[in-house]
Amino acid sequence: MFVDVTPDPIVPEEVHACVGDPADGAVLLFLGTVRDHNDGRPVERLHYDAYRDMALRELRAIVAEAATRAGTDRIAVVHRTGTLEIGEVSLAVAVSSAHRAETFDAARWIIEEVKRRVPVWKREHYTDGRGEWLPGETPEPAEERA
Amino acid sequence: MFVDVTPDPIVPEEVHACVGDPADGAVLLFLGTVRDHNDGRPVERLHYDAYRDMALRELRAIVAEAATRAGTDRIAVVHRTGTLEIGEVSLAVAVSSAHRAETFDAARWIIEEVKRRVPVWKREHYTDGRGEWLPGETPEPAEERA
Amino acid sequence: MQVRFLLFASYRDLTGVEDGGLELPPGATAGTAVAALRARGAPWSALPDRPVVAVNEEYARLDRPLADGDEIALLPPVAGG
Amino acid sequence: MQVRFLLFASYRDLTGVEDGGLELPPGATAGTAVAALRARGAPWSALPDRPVVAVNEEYARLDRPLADGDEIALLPPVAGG
Repeated sequence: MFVDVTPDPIVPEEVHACVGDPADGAVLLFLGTVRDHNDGRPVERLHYDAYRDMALRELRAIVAEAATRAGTDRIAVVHRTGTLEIGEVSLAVAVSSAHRAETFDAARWIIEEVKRRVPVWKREHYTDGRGEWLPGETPEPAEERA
Repeated sequence: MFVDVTPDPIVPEEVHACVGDPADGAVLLFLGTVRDHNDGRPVERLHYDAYRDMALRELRAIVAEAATRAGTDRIAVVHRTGTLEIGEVSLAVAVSSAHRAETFDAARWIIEEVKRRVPVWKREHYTDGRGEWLPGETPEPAEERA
Repeated sequence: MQVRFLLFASYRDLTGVEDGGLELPPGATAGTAVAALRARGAPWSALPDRPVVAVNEEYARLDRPLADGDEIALLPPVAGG
Repeated sequence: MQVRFLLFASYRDLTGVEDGGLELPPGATAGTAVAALRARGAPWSALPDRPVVAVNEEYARLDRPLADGDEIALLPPVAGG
């Protein structure tokens, strides 16, 4: 299991290389990338802010829970911070396991949890020079979650 | 859109490089790999046989249908043939699109369809020197499908 | 008419043959071609009497009429991925 | 007691401040810390009165008691991925 929150560009092959095992029949690599538009508005670049130490804690907790659910510890998640241009990778998730169903389910679940509770914020910068923090999710303390 | 059925080793980065677009916020790469066991039996290697020309036709049809369903033409599928050692990639599927949900759904659907109707056969070779063709799916003519 | 047949995987192992020509009467269907191959005696008779077939690289029903020059493939259950 | 506060994203933009120290009375909770920050007047008073908070890097309720040396972060709605 590997997690990171980093201002350095994400190299997909490196995240991918964190997973895989002779017992695994399925490997999945997901990349979230910066789109050139959002809600019909042209986007110039994104800026990600993070509470890094807490984000690492939350990522570790998410990956540990995904590992229990999916029955595999071959999981890697990296979130980028700082300023990203169009096409750059903001999030990379790699999972490998014996069968494809659990690999897909784990990767999807991880992505939803990252969006739901990892303390990261996204500011969109538009081609007209303006920018704004995007609306997000309101996490609850662990003891109040389902 | 790109499809291939090839005896050459699949290079994941090359399949991945077939997809992606400034309009895309999600990129998914799935790899099917040769496991060292199946149904509790240790596996030494796999051999894939294919009706290559027909397999290419079916892959093209699957990818075209996935493109319509998912609203993206950034899709690549490559199936390996011949003898594969443990850990080698038998199937690579890459999809990119605006949003993650359609990217995941398209990749999963493509994999199920590949297994259901692409004329490829898999022979497992066990560590005891024996081997056998694996049971598979019985495809129906297109006009009789749902 | 003359058609070409193809065998794959376990069917190829069974017969030791990958492909060949087949002379069929006018009006022959895919099923006629399968019956003609099975009529060659052992080991051909061990081919299933209603296998999955493809005609010219498309899955077809056994009542699909054949034409001169067609390619008919007998396909064991597929197991890609 | 003395605690440390952290602000992120829009809250940081609002106040122009990333972090700082805060002197609180005994028995203070996370909510006490938020109220103390909002009591600094504009622009601090524009911070929400019930923001999401984390104490020592874990999400916490506003009635969470604080201890000397704790780190309390005020977190705008998160938007990672």
